[in-house]
Amino acid sequence: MIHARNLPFVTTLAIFVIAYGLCILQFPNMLSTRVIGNLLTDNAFLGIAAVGMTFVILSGGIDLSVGSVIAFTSVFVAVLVGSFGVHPLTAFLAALVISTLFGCLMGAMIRYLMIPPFVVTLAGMFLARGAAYLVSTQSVPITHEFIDTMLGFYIRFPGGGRLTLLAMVMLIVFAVGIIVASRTRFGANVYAIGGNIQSAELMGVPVGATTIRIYALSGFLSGLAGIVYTLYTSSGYSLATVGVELDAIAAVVIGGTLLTGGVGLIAGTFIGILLQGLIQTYIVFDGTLSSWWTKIVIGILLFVFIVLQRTIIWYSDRRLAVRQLKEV
Amino acid sequence: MTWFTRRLRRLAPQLVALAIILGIISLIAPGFLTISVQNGRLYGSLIDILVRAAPVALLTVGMTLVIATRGIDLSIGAVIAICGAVAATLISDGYSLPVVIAVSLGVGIVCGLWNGILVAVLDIQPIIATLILMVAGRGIAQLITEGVILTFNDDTFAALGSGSLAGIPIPIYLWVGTALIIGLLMRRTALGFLIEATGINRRAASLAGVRARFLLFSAYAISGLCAAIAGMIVTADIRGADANNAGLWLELDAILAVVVGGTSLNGGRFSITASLIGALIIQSINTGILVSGFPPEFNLIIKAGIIIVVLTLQSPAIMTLFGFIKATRRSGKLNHGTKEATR
Amino acid sequence: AKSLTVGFSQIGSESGWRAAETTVTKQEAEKRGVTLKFADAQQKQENQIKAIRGFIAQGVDAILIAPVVATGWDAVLKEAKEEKIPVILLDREIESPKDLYLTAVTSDQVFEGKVAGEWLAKDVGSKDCKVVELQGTTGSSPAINRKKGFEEGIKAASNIKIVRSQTGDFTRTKGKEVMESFIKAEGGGKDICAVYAHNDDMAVGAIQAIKEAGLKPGTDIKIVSIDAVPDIFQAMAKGEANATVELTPNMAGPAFDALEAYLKDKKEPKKWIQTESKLYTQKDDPMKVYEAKKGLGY
Amino acid sequence: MSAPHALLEARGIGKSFFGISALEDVDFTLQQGEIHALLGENGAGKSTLIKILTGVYRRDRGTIYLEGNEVSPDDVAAAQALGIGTVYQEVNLLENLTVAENLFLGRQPRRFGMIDRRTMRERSRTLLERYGLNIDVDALLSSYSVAFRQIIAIARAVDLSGKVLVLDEPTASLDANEVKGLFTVLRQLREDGVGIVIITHFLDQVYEIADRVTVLRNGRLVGSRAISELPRLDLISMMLGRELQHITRDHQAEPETIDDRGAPSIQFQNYGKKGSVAPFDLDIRPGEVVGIAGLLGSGRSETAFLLFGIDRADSGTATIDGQQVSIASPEAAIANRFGFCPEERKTDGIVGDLSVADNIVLALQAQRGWMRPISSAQKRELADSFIKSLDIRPADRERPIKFLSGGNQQKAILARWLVTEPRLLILDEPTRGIDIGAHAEILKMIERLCAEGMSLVVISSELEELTAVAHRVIVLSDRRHVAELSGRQLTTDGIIRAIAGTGETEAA
Ligand SMILES: Nc1ncnc2c1ncn2[C@@H]1O[C@H](COP(=O)(O)OP(=O)(O)OP(=O)(O)O)[C@@H](O)[C@H]1O
Ligand SMILES: Nc1ncnc2c1ncn2[C@@H]1O[C@H](COP(=O)(O)OP(=O)(O)OP(=O)(O)O)[C@@H](O)[C@H]1O
Ligand SMILES: [Mg+2]
Ligand SMILES: [Mg+2]
Repeated sequence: MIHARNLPFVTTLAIFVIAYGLCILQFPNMLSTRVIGNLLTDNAFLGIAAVGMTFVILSGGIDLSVGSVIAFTSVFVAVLVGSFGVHPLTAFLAALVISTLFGCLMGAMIRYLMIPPFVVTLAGMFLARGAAYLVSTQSVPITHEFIDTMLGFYIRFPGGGRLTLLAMVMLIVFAVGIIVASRTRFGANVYAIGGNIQSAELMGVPVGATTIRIYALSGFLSGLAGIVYTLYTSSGYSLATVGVELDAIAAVVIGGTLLTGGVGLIAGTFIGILLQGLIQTYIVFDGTLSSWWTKIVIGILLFVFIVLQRTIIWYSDRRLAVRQLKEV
Repeated sequence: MTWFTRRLRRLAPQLVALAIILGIISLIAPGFLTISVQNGRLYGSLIDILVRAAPVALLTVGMTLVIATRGIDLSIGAVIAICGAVAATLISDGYSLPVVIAVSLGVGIVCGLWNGILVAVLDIQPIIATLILMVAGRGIAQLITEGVILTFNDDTFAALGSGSLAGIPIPIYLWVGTALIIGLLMRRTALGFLIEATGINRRAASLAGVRARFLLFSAYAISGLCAAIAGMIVTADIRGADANNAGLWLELDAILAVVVGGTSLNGGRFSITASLIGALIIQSINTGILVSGFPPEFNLIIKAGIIIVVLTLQSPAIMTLFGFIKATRRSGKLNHGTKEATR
Repeated sequence: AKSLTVGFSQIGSESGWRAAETTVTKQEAEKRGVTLKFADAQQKQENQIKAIRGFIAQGVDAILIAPVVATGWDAVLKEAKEEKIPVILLDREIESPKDLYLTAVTSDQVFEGKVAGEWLAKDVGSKDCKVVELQGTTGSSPAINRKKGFEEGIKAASNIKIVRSQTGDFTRTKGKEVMESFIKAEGGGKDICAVYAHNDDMAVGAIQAIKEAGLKPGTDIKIVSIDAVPDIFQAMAKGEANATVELTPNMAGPAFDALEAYLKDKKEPKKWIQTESKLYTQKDDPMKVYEAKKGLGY
Repeated sequence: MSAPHALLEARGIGKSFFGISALEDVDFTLQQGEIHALLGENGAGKSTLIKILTGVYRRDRGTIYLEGNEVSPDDVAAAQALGIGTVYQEVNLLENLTVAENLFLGRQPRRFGMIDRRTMRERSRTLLERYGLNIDVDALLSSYSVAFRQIIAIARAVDLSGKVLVLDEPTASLDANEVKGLFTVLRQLREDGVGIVIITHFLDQVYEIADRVTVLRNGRLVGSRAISELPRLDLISMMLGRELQHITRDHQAEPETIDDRGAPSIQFQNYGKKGSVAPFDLDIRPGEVVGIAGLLGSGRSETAFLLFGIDRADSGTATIDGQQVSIASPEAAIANRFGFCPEERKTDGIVGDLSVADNIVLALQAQRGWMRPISSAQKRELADSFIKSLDIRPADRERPIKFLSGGNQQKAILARWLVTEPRLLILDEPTRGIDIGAHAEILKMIERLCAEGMSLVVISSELEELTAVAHRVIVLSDRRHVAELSGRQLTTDGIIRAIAGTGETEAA
């Protein structure tokens, strides 16, 4: 029997499979391994950021700084490697440390100054973007043989598709994320805080430490997403990834996680990411939509998915309830 | 008198922050505080702030109500674009001003009601519900203008953005007037009280017979209405509808303004006046950056820095500390009677 | 022969000029019987990369890209090359090895700025001139290059000085707002001799701000900008703007020409097809230009 | 067997909120192997004291010793580490987690650093079996009623309290059987040497289980006595600072009076909802008090939800004064002059951030519509009069209601409905968490309201309370109305027999 808690996830998965099927009916080319490989590689940085976002949202918070932190990391790494000749690994490490500390700081403000996360991270969003401008306003290319090696590493599927290193990093992050959320005390504490912060505190959950860790994790993953983005584009650009946080939030919510916190699955976010990627791929394959119809169609599809999801969940909830009663 | 002191106390942190920010800017940019009359119209950076604050201030009014219901409205930037596009299209098609205004306002309200349906009836979480219109709305606006900046030549409509009446720019009348009307509507009727109750505990309010859905609808509709007025001002100001850029990311400024104004994002007690002061703070920062002459690379970091400082000083943690000090002092005063408190 | 299918990855629709480029590209494709697959990237490089990958997966015959930034294209272009799909860049160049694309059809953004600067230097002669600059979006390549070009253009004239420079995000609203504050900051605008705007939209905004401050744009304060969108010609006709440097929206025409030649007899085109950066002033019968440009979807 | 040190000792505890003192110079001593009742009126400071002892609030003054060593737990986790387990008054568990996750939050069994779900599940089952609870521990907590949750919370606290167990009104939602089960567990723990602090407003339970009582009044210590040397009346006057007049309805004396009240004015016929409550008939006469009794989960609250339009009935009709009406929403119910005090005060009752006065006038304002606001003068007057008549403390109408003690919140919600002058008031567990003084007040008020012609439906787990106030009691079992008792039948025993009787027939 499907557990009530997994219902949103199963629903989203079903919607995704059906939607993909419909796409293939219209464009048989979309079944190729190439499209699947692209789906994973192109959304790798978004996926990684979305894992962090899922933890934040599960705890009842939100992190608007994600896009800016990605941009900052990419510029920072690009300038270190491109202009100062630092080894990429060192630059990655430095970037991760900075983004993690940045997350820590936001977590501490949220916890100890009691400013709502929406606002703290909104200020963080301005700050990180502003810091990126200070590092460089121009786009900075990177060429380094180490990076070329990394990019050259991929597994080829039959049919021309490839599983790149970036996609692998994302899959690993998702796997680890799933385990952390469902199998560690930290994960349980995240759900607890998201369920009800007062109750969690009264049950002995270390709310302060957990909050800081959650935002540090999101900062870390944003940094990692930034690194992946840097590799993806072999450059850093301070205007990049504007509004990516909204894409991440949408993916998390489409994946069945409640913005009020406490309910949701990391795996759902994965499907959410794939669904969004699918929409974009479909629009590219269609190739007839004007700039404005693109926006409208994305909006409509978002709406349809969410309403579909709600309806299915509402309907099955009712059936579940009736069945339980009969059993009693 | 006690009412007045209570109000003042509620608004004090915002007023102080505004004063300090204006003070600092005037140190960097001399002449910032001077106001003169030119061409029969008040003129000066302070006036600029009041005029330029119009869109954010209007959005802030609606956003305050939406946030009071424990929601959030990300779509208002896009609604600005839609209503601006509608107004520009109608004006260039030669419709009369009242028709243009009425239709634009109507479109804004419809947008708000759409959000209201998603939130109140379909029970979609506000951020996501309004994200849908945020994404699609800009597309709709571009659909109306077909991607171009739709310009028009109608001086009466343009006056909504750049005209003045009795020496005072018209946008100031519009936002102050709207805020006054909506503020009175909230506080002279029971709407404000019921919205607060719904925002704090929707279930308990419903069980007490409060019609939560109606209230959610009205909050989002008012938000759409305010965005429509802002959209007309923005369009009239540049004599053209720029569907792609009008109101872009303005919703974030509006949210910041509400929070700087001290209304909790968790819904409940709200103050439109405080939010408006918040909007003025945000706009002062923006204008201050422009007149200060720093290179544009620094814009965001300055803005972020100031906002973080303001938020930190106003944060519940620091305010409790403040409040605690005040409370002990007040209890000391109580022994001497209340004379001093009213002074 | 079977008709060509070409994928076009456009940046977005952030300005009138961009919309015109899209319209013209679609018109050019239709004229030649080319099936155009259009993808709007909403200002995001990652979306452009996704679109290009999508085009490759669909097996298009060629790809047009209007790149949002100069860097970061190597990997995806290599993929296209492996699939033997020719790529043509529109309107901006990129920092990738030249063998990864067929050709680039662009204007020279630095040169545009330079033309504007040189015009101003000539126009003011030896008089002292304080210029205020309305920059494009911070960090965008036209903003950087047009700034650089303008500075080169006025380098020789020591009497011309940029006194204030702030971003107007390429939009009218911000152009107007920033200009208002420039006027306040520079003695009510009387000290300002000219405005240099990185695009026409900001210039139009600035013109309104100047008028509202009780000054005459075009006379009290000179206006020079770049793009040559229809609205600036209206202003020029009224004497409210002085000069604009054209950035043609027809990048696709030359691109399709080169592509067809290449596909027919493998003739490699030049690596850079430069479009003209024509200077228009009030003498060039602005109303006529306006009428000609009106229908292009600006 | 007196140990050299008391198990837990607090000296000179003081605490004030926003300059208003909640506790002043309170001493409290808990011995090993002792069940210690902490008593006092609503707002006396009981919950505050235990929150200080367990690290939720920071005290302003005073010292705490555990086994003779000074301790100062900074948060609940620290207190738990010291071996102090607590169930707070507002049952604090997480609805979004499963029962097992709730039981083991923060102390999950682990294997290789990962949570060991299977062990957790098994241990949860054994843990709950002790309380006779045989439920699906993998189901979300939200699918269980308050009573179940309370037991789960207790099980959790008992399991993690090595030395001290603190229970703040643990029996408020429990029925007699479960209370008995709980007490067995507590006695067992006492044998094992655990010190137990229990807060309750049920004096019977105090006499049944406690060894010692400590009484607080208005934030001050009144005294601490062994229960064996403290007669009931003395205890009551310690708590109230005065004597209590008791009331009980004498059923034998007035069997006819109800019928005198004339024809039923509110009738529900064949009223029910699939999956919620089986169709039932219910007639209510003016001035009548109808009690509803039943075991936990028997559908009492659900019946109330139906009557008040929170759940929509899918069969049957409602008739008022001969007119058929539709009660499809709370608004419709209120329009028909119904009122409803819900059982779950925190989520369904109070609007936390609003003041007491605002909470009191909320339903009236909703009823009048948004266009006719209640003036602030009128609000002040209404609030003050009810604060006075219900003795809500502190008597500060501007204080946010969330800062009131549980019992006082309950009174404010009651006031909310009384201002609307309803013709039918539905009370779901009206006296839960209310002190004995207020309890008597509320019962008296119920009397008075009926005398004025208002009808009441009272749901209560306290059978004495039902027999005391109700003219007629409906007994529910398995979501079905199975019996109706009135007149001479209306005794606690009668109700118990009715509940049990149907249980037997079901089993047969
Ligand atoms: N967080 C708080 N903020 C402000 N005042 C509070 C807070 N918690 C409790 N109080 C006040 O402290 C006093 C004692 O409250 P407490 O909850 O300890 O009472 P109690 O004895 O547990 O009552 P009850 O039997 O109703 O639960 C009350 O006057 C209450 O209003
Ligand atoms: N045996 C059971 N297993 C699981 N859930 C149950 C069981 N019994 C009851 N419940 C749940 O508990 C809730 C109790 O229903 P209801 O509130 O009507 O009971 P009640 O008689 O009012 O008892 P209470 O005193 O707890 O309010 C229902 O929502 C039901 O789903
Ligand atoms: Mg208590
Ligand atoms: Mg119940």
